[in-house]
Amino acid sequence: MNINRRRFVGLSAAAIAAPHMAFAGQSLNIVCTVGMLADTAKQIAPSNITIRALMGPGTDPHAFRQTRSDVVALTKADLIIRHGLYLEAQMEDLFAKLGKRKSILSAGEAIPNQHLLPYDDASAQYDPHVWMDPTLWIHVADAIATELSSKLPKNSAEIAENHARFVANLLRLKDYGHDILASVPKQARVLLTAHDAFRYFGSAYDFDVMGVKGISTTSEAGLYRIEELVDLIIEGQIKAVFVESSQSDRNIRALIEGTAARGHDLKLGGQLFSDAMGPAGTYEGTYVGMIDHNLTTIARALGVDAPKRGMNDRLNV
Amino acid sequence: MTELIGYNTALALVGALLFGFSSGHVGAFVYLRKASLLSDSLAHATLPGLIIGFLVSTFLGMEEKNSWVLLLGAGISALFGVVVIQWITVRTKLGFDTAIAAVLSVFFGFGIVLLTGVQSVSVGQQAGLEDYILGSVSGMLLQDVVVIGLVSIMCSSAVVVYRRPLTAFIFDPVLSEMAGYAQHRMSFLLSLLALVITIIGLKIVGLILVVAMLTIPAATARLWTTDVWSMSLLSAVFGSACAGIGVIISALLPSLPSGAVIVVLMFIALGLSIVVTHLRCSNV
Amino acid sequence: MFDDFFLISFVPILTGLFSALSCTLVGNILVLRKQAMLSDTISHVVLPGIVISFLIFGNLGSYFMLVGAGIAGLTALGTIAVLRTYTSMDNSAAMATTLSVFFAAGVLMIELTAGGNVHLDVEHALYGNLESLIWIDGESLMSVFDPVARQTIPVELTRAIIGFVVIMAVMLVCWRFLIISTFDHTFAEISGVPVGIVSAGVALAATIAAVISFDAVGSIIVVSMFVCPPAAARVLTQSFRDQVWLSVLFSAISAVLGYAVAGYVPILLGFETSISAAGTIATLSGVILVCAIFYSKRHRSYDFIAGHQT
Amino acid sequence: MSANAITVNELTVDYDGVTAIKDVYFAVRAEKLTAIVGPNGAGKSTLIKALLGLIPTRMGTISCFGTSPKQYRKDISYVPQRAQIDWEFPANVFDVVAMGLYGELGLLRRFSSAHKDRVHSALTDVDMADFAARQISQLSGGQQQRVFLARSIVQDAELILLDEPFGGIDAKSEAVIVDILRRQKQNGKSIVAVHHDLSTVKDYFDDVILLNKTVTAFGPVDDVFTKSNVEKTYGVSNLDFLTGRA
Repeated sequence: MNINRRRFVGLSAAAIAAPHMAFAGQSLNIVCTVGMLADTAKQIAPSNITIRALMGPGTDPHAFRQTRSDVVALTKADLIIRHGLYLEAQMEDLFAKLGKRKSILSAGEAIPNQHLLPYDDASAQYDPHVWMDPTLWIHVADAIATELSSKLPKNSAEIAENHARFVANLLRLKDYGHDILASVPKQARVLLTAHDAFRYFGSAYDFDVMGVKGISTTSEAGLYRIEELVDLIIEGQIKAVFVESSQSDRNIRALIEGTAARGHDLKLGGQLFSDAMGPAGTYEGTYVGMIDHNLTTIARALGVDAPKRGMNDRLNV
Repeated sequence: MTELIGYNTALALVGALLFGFSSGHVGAFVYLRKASLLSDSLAHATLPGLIIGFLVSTFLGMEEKNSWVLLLGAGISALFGVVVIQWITVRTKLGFDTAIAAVLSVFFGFGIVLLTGVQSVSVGQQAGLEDYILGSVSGMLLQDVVVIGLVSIMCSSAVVVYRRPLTAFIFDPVLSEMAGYAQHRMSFLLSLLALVITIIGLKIVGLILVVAMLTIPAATARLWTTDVWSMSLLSAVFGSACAGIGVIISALLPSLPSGAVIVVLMFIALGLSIVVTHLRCSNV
Repeated sequence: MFDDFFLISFVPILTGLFSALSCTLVGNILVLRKQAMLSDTISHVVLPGIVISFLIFGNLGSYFMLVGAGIAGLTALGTIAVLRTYTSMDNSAAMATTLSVFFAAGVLMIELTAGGNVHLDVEHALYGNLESLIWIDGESLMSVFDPVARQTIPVELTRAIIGFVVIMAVMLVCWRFLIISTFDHTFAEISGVPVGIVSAGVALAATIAAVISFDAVGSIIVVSMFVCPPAAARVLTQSFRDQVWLSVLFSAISAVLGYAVAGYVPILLGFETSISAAGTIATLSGVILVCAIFYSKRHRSYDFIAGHQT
Repeated sequence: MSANAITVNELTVDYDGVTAIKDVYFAVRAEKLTAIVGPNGAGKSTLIKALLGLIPTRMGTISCFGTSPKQYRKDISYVPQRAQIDWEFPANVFDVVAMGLYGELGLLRRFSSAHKDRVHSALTDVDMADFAARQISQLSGGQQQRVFLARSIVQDAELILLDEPFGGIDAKSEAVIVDILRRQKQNGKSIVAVHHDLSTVKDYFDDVILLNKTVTAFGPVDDVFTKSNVEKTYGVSNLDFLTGRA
């Protein structure tokens, strides 16, 4: 009885307080496009803020199709966090329209241009896959934290604290990567995947990154390219190649067969997360978990004795 | 031999030659039946089955995107498409073209509905699902070559065995009915052959190449001969030759995707055949 | 549930409606001419046009894409005509050849130029998304009369309406020529109908309707709206005029209801997110077609709609 | 009027790269029923297409009432082979006959009640008025042919060309159609029909053109449709039972 009464009082207090809090602007409805951003925002934002990701963790941003509920969420959002750099190509027009009324943070574009990799010399377009380098992701985290504290001045202390913790995590992740990959000799530092999503990883950890086919989803690899890669693998004595969660593994398996026919033992190094994170609710479904998984998988495939369950001992094996 | 052309090229070459042969062989009959776009329709009709296959394999706890489960789903879905096309053409006055266009758009649309359902529900690793069954010649694997080999033998022998009823059915359906080969059975057989070629081709060589291989060699062969049987053989040879040459060109020169090269080669062969046969005609 | 109607739903519903109607109008002719797959062919052949206009203009601006796609579509029509003249190809084979060759040419162009390094595919460059056509200044019906708010109406809606009006006008004017040259080609030619121009005009109208609709609402709706409503109407009536009216009705129902079902039904069923409006519209048009077929089987008499006379 | 409706001189036509008819010459008398008779592949359909001005000719001249077929087109009506028509087309009998007026109406002129009356009177001429609202696929072969005759009547053309008007039609319908054609002749029309059945040529037609790539003979049936001419045209010699009847 007593408890019930206390609960009743508490509920009434909450009911009275809730609209008040909204009025004070301390509630914020945040919508993020990709899972990586939503996870980052969740890590930084105060605990009472709801954050919604349009794309589920396992969804490839290139293939996403927005539906009405997504558009409704965007129009109702107080803050939209998108990646930018033409990652959400199918939503560019929509963002252009929303930009007139909504505050939109293009978090990926917060990274200074000199750190970005252009597609080629002539192109003004940059490779959007920046999340592959945790150091660059710090810029993204900074931008989100700044935006959040300007929207939620009363929570700025909590945000700053969360932000510092997240950045520390990113730095740990960066160091962890350097540590486990340090013992990989120069000539073995080759990352071969189905398409060019790992260039930022390459520049961060001094890897040669090679994709079987180009960026465009309509493009198709030629046989010349396959044979060229087979030669390269054998010359460089490369030990492992990788498949991506969002790409067909056929071309990669063709490389394994091609090198095997010439007596080279090329291993399938495992599956990397390129454009989408792991399943929701798992460690791999978070940004840190995704990168941890990639780093650990690459290191172990190249013969390093990295911890099986990764930096935080949380990877699924 | 492997030094000369490389293992991957050799595999792609064998696979392309085999696939070119059987698709050209079947394609001749599909062409005469005026059903060349059937393969395009069936390829699109695979989408709902593909996604249902993905959901089933996820819920059964199988390895996600197990490509053979997905392919099975895709096949069942396209088979249902064949049944619907048959139903529409037999039961209504709607033309074959209307039936295949309706199946293509409605199945694909329903597939998109499922896809948008899946993308937010987050049941698993659905990323890249659409790409998953779209192959390319250059990524040919040994198991692919084996599958193509089996399918080619199957389809080509079906064509050999049924060449007379198929010809009779295409030329004069009533005649074939009288001879004991029911029209709807022959029509279903031909659709089934096209279906098998399409599904396997989709997974191994990609959609566009399948459509081209079922059509262009047959059209080219038709220019050179008026006899159905020699036309189907000639079509098989054209398909095989273009596929083989295309693979070799794509292996020798950089930045040339094999599938696209093969299609363009076949088109060039068609163009040359048009010119040569017309010159020959006007000289007579 | 209906708040923000003008912001979110108003323009998509109208754009979907007018795109669907344009496609359906032309589709009536295509279905009778046994060219139903023309719309699908156009959806594949636009790739090289997009690549070339990207190479020339260096960006993915909507107008350049539209023009490039339109030109590719027309070139494809020419190719189909040439193939049909010089070979024994039927429509289906000529379309299959053209669509595969054009698409392959597009892929080759991407690979042989810088295009391979850009996210350049038809899906993103040309195909629109119905749900994204929000009207940021749309607050109420009054906004339609507010010149400032009107400026932010997505241009796709304007294009869809213009396309619809042009196609409807041309069809009304050419009605007799369309019927006669579709029904009896030789007779039409003798009667002085410019049959070549009429055929080219039909194909041109199909290309215009298809490209404008691709850009506004995506490729899925386009093919289904070309085919399903005319086909459903075709099995229900024996008069061409009734067929057109019925198909327009089916098309409108699919477009409006499809958008509503996609947007609201999953939410009402307790799911968090909606499903694709384009996919739902296509599915719904398929359902209408199947129902029409079953209905016509039950009611064997073909005269249930009073036969109009020309 | 005793002028010739059609005069053809040294006409050679290629079709699909093959010479279909060669050095053809003949004249068709006005206000007569003329049959074009010949074996399969003799070039009858090609000749009809050339007379309609639908295909280019390699050599020779065609004149219709003193002018070229293309210029004369408005006054020619054409009845196609039944097999060429998509009978499932969504049109009823009235619609099909009304199409005969489309050339005259052009795009914008109104379809007035006078036009409607003309369609009905043409339907009455062929005794099909009761079927005006019937879908064309629901007619018998003879009825379908009568609808197309009504279409050419409504056109009010001077010259009517028919491609196998009796193909796949029963004897009773055949008699009805011949009767319609004869009435048209009396109204001053000139009629040319591709015809297959040698046994009825003498009964139905005034004149005949015997064709097998070239013209073997042409003129009034009684003069021209002789055993020797027919045998020459068909290249066989046991046709007595056909021509010996009259």
